[in-house]
Amino acid sequence: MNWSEFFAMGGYAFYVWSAWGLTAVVLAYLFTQAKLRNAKIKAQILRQIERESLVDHSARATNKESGNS
Amino acid sequence: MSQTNDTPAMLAINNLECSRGDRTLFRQLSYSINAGQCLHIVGANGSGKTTLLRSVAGLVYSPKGKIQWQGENIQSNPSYQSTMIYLGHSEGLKNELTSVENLEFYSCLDGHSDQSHVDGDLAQMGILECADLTANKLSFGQRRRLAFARLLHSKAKLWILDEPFTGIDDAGRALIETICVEHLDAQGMILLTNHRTLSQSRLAPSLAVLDLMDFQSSLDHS
Amino acid sequence: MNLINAFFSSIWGFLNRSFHRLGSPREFFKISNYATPIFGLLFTVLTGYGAYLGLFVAPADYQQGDSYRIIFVHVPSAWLSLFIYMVMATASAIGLIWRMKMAFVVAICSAPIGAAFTFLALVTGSLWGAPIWGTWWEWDARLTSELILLFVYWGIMAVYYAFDERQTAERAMALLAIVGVVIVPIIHYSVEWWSSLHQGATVFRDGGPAMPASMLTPLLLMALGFTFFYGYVLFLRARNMVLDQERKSRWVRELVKSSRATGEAQ
Amino acid sequence: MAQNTFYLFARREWQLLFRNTSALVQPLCFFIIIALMFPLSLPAENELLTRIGGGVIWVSAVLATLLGLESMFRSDYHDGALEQWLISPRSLPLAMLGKVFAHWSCTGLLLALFAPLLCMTFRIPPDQIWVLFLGLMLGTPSLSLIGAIGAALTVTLHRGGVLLAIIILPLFIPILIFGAGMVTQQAIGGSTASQLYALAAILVLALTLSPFAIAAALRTTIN
Repeated sequence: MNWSEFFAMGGYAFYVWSAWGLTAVVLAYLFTQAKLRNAKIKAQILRQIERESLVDHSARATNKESGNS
Repeated sequence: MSQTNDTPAMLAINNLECSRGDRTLFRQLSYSINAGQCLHIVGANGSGKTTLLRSVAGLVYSPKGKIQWQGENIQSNPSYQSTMIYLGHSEGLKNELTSVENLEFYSCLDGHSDQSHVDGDLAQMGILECADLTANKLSFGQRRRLAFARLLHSKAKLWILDEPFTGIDDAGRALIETICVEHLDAQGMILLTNHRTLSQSRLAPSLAVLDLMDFQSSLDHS
Repeated sequence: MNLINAFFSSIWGFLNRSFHRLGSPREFFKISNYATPIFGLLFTVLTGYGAYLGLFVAPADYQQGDSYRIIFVHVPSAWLSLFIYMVMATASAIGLIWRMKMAFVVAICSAPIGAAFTFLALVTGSLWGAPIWGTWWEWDARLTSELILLFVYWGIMAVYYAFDERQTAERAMALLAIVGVVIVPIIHYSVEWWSSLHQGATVFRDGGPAMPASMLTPLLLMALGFTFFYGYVLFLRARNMVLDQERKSRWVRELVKSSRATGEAQ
Repeated sequence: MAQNTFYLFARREWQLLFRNTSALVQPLCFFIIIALMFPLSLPAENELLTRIGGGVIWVSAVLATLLGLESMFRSDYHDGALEQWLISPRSLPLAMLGKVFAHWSCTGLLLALFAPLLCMTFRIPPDQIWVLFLGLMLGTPSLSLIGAIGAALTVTLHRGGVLLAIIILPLFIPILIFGAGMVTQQAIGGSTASQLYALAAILVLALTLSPFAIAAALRTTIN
């Protein structure tokens, strides 16, 4: 089983490997795009949670001052 | 409104929730209306008044909550649709058709077999002189009167009117008030929105007020 | 006798309950926690083995030599482009009839995957035909109907992104998918008739003469592997959409906080 | 019972269309202009035009129908008439069938009647003209019916025209293939029966299914 003959694909190397290569690329693209989007959404939600907790702190801080001033 | 619980209320809304996009307009709105009653819906701009009217008319579907007419859900319910008329901001009048043709089409749509009453309705609404004018030549007030002319002859029990009194002169306002009062006396029902309070108007005796703000208080910590 | 219908009613009860449980986004998310890795595993195993068989073990075709090996990529993509459309149309029908939010999510998440596989089927088809036809594009019946199917997918996605209010967008897209499911077969047959009018049936049919087992098994393995890949990416995209839509609800926030705490890239 | 729904909506649509005849003639002018652009763009005085004449006429008819579809529901949506239909007790599918029939009679029918005249300029032999006319008579109603589904879906979008073309043109392809195919089949002397049956089958399918799809599309987008 020698590799050079295998890769030659009986002279059709360009067609076979570009077909298989493109399939791999498209499948990889579908997979990574979904994963990246997952990370992006989670980051957004986390930032939103932090922003809201920030707002709660400042709100509690202001009415603490107004409470005892 | 204490509702006599032997016969089901004519129109019953129970814990309806409407939202625009992902903003909840109101929640757990329950109310029932009986014959001869006029419900005035009050609320700030954008508080969901029109959305409430449109969901009672069946144009807007809201997954949470039920609206029932004589015990049956109003979704795709022909008997409800034939006893209800909804007049929104845009009255549904075609600019290319004359007032008479517009009115004839709607009386056919409502199921009347003969259209001889059309001229009488136009006269009663005081716009007989523009019977053959096409709708785009009418003023805003005249268009509202033309839209109201459809109500005169209709057998519909429930009228749903969105801001009926805006942009109408005093004579027109008095005319519409008399029509509504006659409708209420004939055990009809009206659901309307209006900026000014109606407590001094002739509708006062059978008037009930529903403030959307009561159903928005529980919103902030959604 | 009542034993039998008790048996059937319990099955129907179970189906009903799980059908409605799947309807709620949160339940879907819990179930997909287990289903996603399984689909991913099945995809890698089946496709890996199928690819190995297809590329290394299967003998060269006596007529087309090694160029026929593109079949192991072209046929699964072509099959999936139609299969995904059918799944999308059924999900849309379920969504419209029972007003199930998750069904719409499944439908709209499958559309881009379906379009990707249709594009794949198109390009690998033309790559496969090129050495035989001598040109890159041949108005062959299957390639043309794949091309039209790609336009139908684009149309469906375009409708979804045209509306700004989510509920209307979902229902409009679902309706177009269902209208499409009636017309796509008609498109297929009209193109089939049209291409047979122009030139005789193309030299190679899908399977060609009865395919020997050594060629058929890798083909089936690859097709199954690709279908599981579709399931895997569909789950991923659906989970993203559920997180995005339920962003305000409490269970999403707990989940995000816990997943950050444990740091596992779920 | 008052007038039946089909006739009520058809009569109203005719009233509206004949009220501003300029809108009535637009699809026809568009059809003629497109069809006449082909001879101008091809080398004159050769039989190429005769061979592709059928296809040219059919493509122009499809594009002209598409243009006519744009205005089918838009004015009713903006002045609130559409809402009144949705909540009226009348059956919406039948009403839409009446409306699309009236709309077709002022666009598709005119195209079909006018097409033979255009074929003269393309010097298409009379037997092919007859086959083309038959195909158009059977095909244009399906084009209007299926196109109306797209028009109903995109009625609320302010730039719906482009989207309408994208989602509807792929669905017009079978009708185009069978219609234009009839002319080429006739040209080579073959029998055009099978295409005629196909077009008739598509028409029956469109007549029975698309009114419900139009009604569902309107209920989906109007809320």
